[in-house]
Amino acid sequence: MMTTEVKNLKGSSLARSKVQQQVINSLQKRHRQEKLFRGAGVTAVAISLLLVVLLFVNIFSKGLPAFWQHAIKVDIYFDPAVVQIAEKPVQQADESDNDFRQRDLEWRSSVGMINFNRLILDGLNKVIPDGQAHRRDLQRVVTSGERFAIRDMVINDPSVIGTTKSLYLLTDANIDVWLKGNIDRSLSDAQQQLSPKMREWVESLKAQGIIQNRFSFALFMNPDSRSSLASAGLAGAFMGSLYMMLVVIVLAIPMGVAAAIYLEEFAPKNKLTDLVEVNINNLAAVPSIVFGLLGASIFIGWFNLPMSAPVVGGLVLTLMTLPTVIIATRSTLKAIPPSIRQAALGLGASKSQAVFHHVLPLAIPGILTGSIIGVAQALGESAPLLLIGMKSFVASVPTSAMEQSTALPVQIYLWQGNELRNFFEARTSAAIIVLLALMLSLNSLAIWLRKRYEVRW
Amino acid sequence: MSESVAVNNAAKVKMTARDVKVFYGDNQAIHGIDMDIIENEVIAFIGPSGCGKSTFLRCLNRMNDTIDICRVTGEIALDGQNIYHPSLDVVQLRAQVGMVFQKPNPFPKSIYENIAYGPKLHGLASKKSDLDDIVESSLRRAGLWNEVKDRLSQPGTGLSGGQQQRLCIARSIAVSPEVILMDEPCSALDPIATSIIEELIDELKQNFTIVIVTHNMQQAARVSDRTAFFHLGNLIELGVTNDVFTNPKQKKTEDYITGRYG
Amino acid sequence: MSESVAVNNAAKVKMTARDVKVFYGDNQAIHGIDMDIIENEVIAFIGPSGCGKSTFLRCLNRMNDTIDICRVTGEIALDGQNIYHPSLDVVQLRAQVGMVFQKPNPFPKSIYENIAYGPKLHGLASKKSDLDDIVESSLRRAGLWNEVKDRLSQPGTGLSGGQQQRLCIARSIAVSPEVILMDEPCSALDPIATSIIEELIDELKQNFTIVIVTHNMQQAARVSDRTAFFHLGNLIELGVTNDVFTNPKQKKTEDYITGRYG
Amino acid sequence: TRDTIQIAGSSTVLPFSSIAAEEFGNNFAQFKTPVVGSGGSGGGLRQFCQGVGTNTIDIANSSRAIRPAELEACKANGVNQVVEVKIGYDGIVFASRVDAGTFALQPVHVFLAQAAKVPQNGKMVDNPYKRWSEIDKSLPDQAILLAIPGSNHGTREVYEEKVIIDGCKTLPEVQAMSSDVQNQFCLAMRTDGSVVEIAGDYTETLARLQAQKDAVGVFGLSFYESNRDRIKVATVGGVVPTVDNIIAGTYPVARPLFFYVKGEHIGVIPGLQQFAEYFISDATSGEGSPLEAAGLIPLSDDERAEVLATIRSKKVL
Amino acid sequence: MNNLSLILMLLVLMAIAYQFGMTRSRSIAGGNNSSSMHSRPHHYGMMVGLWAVLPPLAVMLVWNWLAPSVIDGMVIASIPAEFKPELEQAAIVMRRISNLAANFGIVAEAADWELNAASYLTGLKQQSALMLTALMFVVASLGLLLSFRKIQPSLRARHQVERVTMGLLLLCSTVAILTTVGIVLSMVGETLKFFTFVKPSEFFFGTTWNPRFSTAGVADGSLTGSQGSFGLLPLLSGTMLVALIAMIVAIPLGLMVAIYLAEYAPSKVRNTVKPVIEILAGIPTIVYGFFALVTVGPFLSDIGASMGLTIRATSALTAGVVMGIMIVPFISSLSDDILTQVPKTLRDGSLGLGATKSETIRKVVLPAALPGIVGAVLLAVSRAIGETMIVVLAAGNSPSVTANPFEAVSTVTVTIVNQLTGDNDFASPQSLVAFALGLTLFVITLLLNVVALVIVRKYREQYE
Ligand SMILES: Nc1ncnc2c1ncn2[C@@H]1O[C@H](COP(=O)(O)OP(=O)(O)OP(=O)(O)O)[C@@H](O)[C@H]1O
Ligand SMILES: Nc1ncnc2c1ncn2[C@@H]1O[C@H](COP(=O)(O)OP(=O)(O)OP(=O)(O)O)[C@@H](O)[C@H]1O
Ligand SMILES: [Mg+2]
Ligand SMILES: [Mg+2]
Repeated sequence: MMTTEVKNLKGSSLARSKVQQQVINSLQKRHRQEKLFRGAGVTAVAISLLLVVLLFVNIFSKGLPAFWQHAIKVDIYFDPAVVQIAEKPVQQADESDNDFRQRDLEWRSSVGMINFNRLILDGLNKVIPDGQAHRRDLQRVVTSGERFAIRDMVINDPSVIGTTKSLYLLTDANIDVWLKGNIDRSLSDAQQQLSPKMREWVESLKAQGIIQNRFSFALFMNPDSRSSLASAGLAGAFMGSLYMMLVVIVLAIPMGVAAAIYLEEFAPKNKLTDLVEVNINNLAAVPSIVFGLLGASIFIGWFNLPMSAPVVGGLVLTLMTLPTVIIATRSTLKAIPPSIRQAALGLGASKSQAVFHHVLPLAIPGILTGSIIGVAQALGESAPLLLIGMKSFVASVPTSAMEQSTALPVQIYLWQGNELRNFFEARTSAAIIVLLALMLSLNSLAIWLRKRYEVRW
Repeated sequence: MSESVAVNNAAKVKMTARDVKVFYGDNQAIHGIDMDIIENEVIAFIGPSGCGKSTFLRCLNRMNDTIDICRVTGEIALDGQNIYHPSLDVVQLRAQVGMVFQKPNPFPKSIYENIAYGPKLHGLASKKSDLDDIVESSLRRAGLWNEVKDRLSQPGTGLSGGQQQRLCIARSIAVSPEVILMDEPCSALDPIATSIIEELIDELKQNFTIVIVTHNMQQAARVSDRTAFFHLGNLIELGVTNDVFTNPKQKKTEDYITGRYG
Repeated sequence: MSESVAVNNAAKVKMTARDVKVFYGDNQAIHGIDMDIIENEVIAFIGPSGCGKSTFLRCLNRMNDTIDICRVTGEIALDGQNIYHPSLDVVQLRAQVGMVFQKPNPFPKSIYENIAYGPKLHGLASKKSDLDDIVESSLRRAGLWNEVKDRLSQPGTGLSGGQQQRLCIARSIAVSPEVILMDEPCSALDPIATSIIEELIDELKQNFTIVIVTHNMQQAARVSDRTAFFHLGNLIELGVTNDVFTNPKQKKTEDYITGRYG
Repeated sequence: TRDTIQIAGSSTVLPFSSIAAEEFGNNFAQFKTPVVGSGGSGGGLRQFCQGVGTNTIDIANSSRAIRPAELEACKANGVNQVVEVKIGYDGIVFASRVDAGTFALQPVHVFLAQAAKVPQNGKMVDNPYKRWSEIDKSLPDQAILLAIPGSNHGTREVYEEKVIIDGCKTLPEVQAMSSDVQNQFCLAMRTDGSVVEIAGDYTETLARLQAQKDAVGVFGLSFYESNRDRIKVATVGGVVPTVDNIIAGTYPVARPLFFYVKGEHIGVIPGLQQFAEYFISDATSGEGSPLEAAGLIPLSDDERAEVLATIRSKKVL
Repeated sequence: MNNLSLILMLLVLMAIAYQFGMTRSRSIAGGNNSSSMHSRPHHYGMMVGLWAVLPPLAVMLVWNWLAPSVIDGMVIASIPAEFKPELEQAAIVMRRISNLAANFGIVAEAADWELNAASYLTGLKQQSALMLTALMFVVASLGLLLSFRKIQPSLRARHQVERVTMGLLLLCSTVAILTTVGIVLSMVGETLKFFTFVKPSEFFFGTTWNPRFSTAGVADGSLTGSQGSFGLLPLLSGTMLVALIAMIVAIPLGLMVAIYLAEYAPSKVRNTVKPVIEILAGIPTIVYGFFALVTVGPFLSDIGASMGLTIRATSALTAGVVMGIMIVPFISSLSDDILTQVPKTLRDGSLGLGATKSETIRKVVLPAALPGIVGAVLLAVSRAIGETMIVVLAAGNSPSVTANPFEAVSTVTVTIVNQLTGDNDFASPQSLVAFALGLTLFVITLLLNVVALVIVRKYREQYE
């Protein structure tokens, strides 16, 4: 045995310089490969970033202007002759809640009967001298929803009656479109949405500074609106999405992680667990609308949860997100070296203690990535909401997860389908910006945590 | 072979192994081993690399369970109780039978956390200061305290090879198991550190039973009461250390000890 | 300290280190070391655990580059060329200066692939049969062939501790580097396997330069031409092995060698 | 129990229904604003017919009349009182980009543009027309690219019945065929990419026009009204599509719109009956109403009176 | 009391029981020497907590499951003999009665016996709720007391707790199974209905997809007989084509991003780039759809034209490319996490042999990380197959059997959405086909996943 080795050694001694020569010869090619590989990495990152930037520029350039909207400054005189209302009811000591509510409702209804539009028109007449001659046009200067804003002012504080208030009222959507130049001004009258008279008015009012492009709080404070397009806002959809995501975060992440831990660490490795694994991978491929079908029949049909409610949406999206979280978690658990588990077991930790104390903390970054992606996906998903009544027009802001509401992606969908393209193109992009902002803020904690928990060894 | 098991009648048997066979998939690594391990003794396992020392050692606290393809037959008992019995609590077993692995495997946590983990797990310290005491004394006994006392919060994975090894020893004695299995605990240690560990072993054997795998004959001779020689998955000889080294019964043992084997 | 560097004038210096300092974050692990390593010699590094042997060793083929927090200053040259020079090709350096790590780290591939990996990378074998030859001879020289020849296609991670260590030695000699850095290559080996490796080292030094870290004084005495003693990040003494062991110049060295240190 | 009216169904009716719902909520302090979902006529009716109770919807919007099979399914699930409410009409127009040619279409032109086979010199040949001007000299000289509603759209039905079949049957060769072959022949579509089916809404059709200048798309009248700066309409049979022309019946391509009220829920869900009545009141959906402004073609006075009577008497189907 | 408040009460009870258990175990252990106990105090606390909560919870579930049918039976039994419904009518009568009880129905139109039954029903329901509350209270107290008294050193509390934990984990993983069962169940009935209209052979092997509008011609008898054809193959081929293109875009891009971030990029770059790329996963798909339709499609078509290729503006290529972009983060972020998990010693081993970084990555790190990466890729593929909105807008909605990526295609998922939510008659095959498509897609992806699993098993590498 020894002799052969000596021989071998001799052989290699002769070959030694040859070996190094070969190494050097191969190096050029290998370095080229290295450069190519690294270059490919840089390129891939650059392409991905470029795509993000492209989409961002696309969205922001369209959407940012929509955060500002034209409003007209009008002095509203709360004319007692027009606003004739009884005193606002206050709850009496001996009155039951129900009776008071009844009385309050009656009072509100009576306020609702008042023609608040007249107050606006009176105010407009002061700034548009020839308004009376073109009543139809004058009606359309301020968007129709503002009269309810004025009504609500009176309901909240009846003492405004008799006073004059200087208010900025949102102009009609078409005026905003015209002033922002979103419609080709050179087109013929027949192709314009505004009459020549109105165009003349708004131009001069804008020049006088009576119409101003102001930051649009309406976009954030109002729910959606169809009859008064200019006051359509995101508040309802935003809250709806927020509630849904809370449900998703609270349910999908713990449940997904738990399932992944069971399958990866505890489940006996047999045909049955293979089946479960395949099954979970498969769920990820199920078209999202099918989850809607399921949710409608289970959560609404069986559990009698309310329709169009964020809880149900959240539950459906939970089911949809679950595979993502499970697969991500399992993938990371797989990558954690067994020596860690053995070290813990050797100290007398039970299997579950080994997992929860050592393996799981190491898997946190991967779990968080799964959650980030899962939540991002759930937040942008609208198809499953269709069948549980959340792909809806909802004109109110939900105050709990059980109340009817819509969701941001649905709002985006509805707005992008709105006929008034010139106005809603920008607003749709603005909604997307809000969605992205919500996504980033929901995920920021996860992103930060992920950075913290990363261990390299 | 069971003849060669020289059990002092007065001594209490701590662990027994009867006809233990271990398979990795289709390969058999251990071919039927019988052995008694006596309370408060230090028993050394020696034998050529790959002969099954670690494998047998891992059987004694069922760490082999964690290797999917590994299968163990036969019977192993701790204090007379079969440790492969389904009703047995493996966790409790492993708390009783501690282990220092051949390859140091510190947790990717701080040095302090590495030591404190076991005591916390078993509730050995009710106060933070108790825990600090345990950590300090364990590190001291493993001869590591001076080197790491200023960096207890740094990761255990950032230690040198020998430091990691001592960390793992400290970690396992911190939970005071009844039996300690040490798989080449001094392989990465210099003579001084080795002698500290050997002293530790001497100290520990007052109260605990120690099984040590070593390639260092001198070490085996120095620290162990009895020595077992393994070869190709068989227990060739087991006897009082002095006898084994000076007067081996088997030819193979003699060959190995005198370096003629191979 | 540079006085203690006993360089035979006739011999060619293979590697030189000048004022090498290594920092892990804020901790300094090596405090300015000067050393010449001579072609075709075996030089042994000894010293207590944690004194910086591995750290210095890793400087010699720039493996420290892979540790984020590690920073090296000073100058190290191979054949007169500064290996920390930006224009230097680290890949070529590492092909020239091979390394066996302290903790065996086989790839999660088959035993065959573990060995064949390096030669394939560097294109050392043009035919499958050449590769087979390289694999066989490397395993033979590391004394592992007989144990694994029937299971070459099984994963290298399923080997015993000592087998893994020899696998890693075989893996590194398969690419025939000019300098081989061995970090405790025999720590997990029994005496026979150790002697095979020692013979291998003897053989290799005909053509290669070998740096070996060991805790085993006898081993250092047996295999090395010169010995360097490290202490707390300093090179205390470097000299011909015989001198260092029989007639150390420094008190610390003497204390360490005679076991009085600590 | 639930106190909000739940509506779902046709996306054509959705805008009108939404406006009505919003106005209803604004005008009746005692009722909440109804929730109006989409899902298509089929999807809406599917939900509608799932049964009775808080977890089912109250009103299904539909751009077509309910089918007998659907009514049966409804009854099988305990929904026996289906009240049909017709709310008005929807006009369907052909439009092209403002910077493209102006079309004066006859139904037969559209047929010849989309058919798989056309008669030529007495024989049926694969459709050879690449440009409109090849079909008729009076049409613009531009490539044929028709963006028609997908087969899941109700509009498709009207389009086929009122334009394709009508146009097809003006050809003598077709008239000569037996009646069952006729339809097969008329509805067969070319597959060379000159006709694209749009599965989404009108915005998608508009985007298609934006991407391809030559495209001619099918839109709703109200969609066109809101985007006059981008698209222009084609006349069909020489008639300009306007509200007046559709009411007068001279513009051929129009269809009725409906919603269905679940009788079982009337009196249980607050405001259901009031909403139905409010919706078809003259002030909401008559001439000069917000719904007309949004593009709904109003019912005639007689029709309106009839529908109102249906609601009041809860006349079920 | 409703179920929610019952559950809240149980939670409070659990916290109290936990404290009890912990205190008791401490006092039994005698303060310091807790090692005489089998488990730690908090294990005993948990155990008592669980005993106090799980049994009543089980009671609640069983009760809620059984009570309705018992109550129904009692109500039916209470109906005077002359009105007693036939067996098959009982369900309808019960529905009517419960509608009345829930105020869904005009009281004036109901018969007296119906009203009586309804009020009886209401009463029964209230009683049932009361009984349930009482029963749960009794069971909870029993559980608490018994388990509390069982505490002693030899009691394996940790085992009990861990078994329950395991049960919970198991339960969570069964959610996935239940979802599958639910999905299959919610589709199978309608699918069978569909097959009464269309022969399975026509559906599975048909090569034309042209369902036509369901009601076409029903109104005027003239159009009968033109029902349309429901061939699955064009949709399937479109799905595969689009998914394939998406993979061709996403896998190299995503993997290279992951590799660059995990292995090359400085941590600052990595920490910013990674979340930024993840935004791609969160952009609503409709935005991608319009991006494809308005930007990418014409762009690709122009490129094609300059190379002499005819690429439709809306084609499988457009949809696939944009879809690929969307799923890049699925692959890049997950793979990045997995790559960073691979132990450093492996990299060192390879670098020490003189491998370049890229060689190390390709030959050592990637193979070691493969099982995890495959998981990520499968997830991305799944997402691509299940995606609709992009395809609706970008693929051209033209079902035809083609392997030419420059042609317009349509996919299964799009068709499901279109047919399900369009204006079609919901009882017609045009609408029902959505369910058949859904189920078929489900089965096909299931098979694909099985194949993937088998392949992954073959190439699996373990670190240690
Ligand atoms: N990755 C690291 N991060 C931080 N500190 C380190 C790291 N590696 C080593 N050190 C420290 O540097 C010093 C020298 O370590 P080194 O590994 O060189 O010791 P050594 O001489 O090889 O010891 P041993 O014989 O135990 O292997 C030690 O104090 C060690 O704790
Ligand atoms: N996980 C495993 N899978 C397959 N075979 C294994 C595994 N672990 C060990 N073996 C084999 O079982 C035999 C005994 O291994 P073991 O680790 O017990 O040896 P050892 O005596 O500890 O050797 P060393 O002194 O080298 O550590 C060896 O042939 C080894 O290759
Ligand atoms: Mg071993
Ligand atoms: Mg070292």
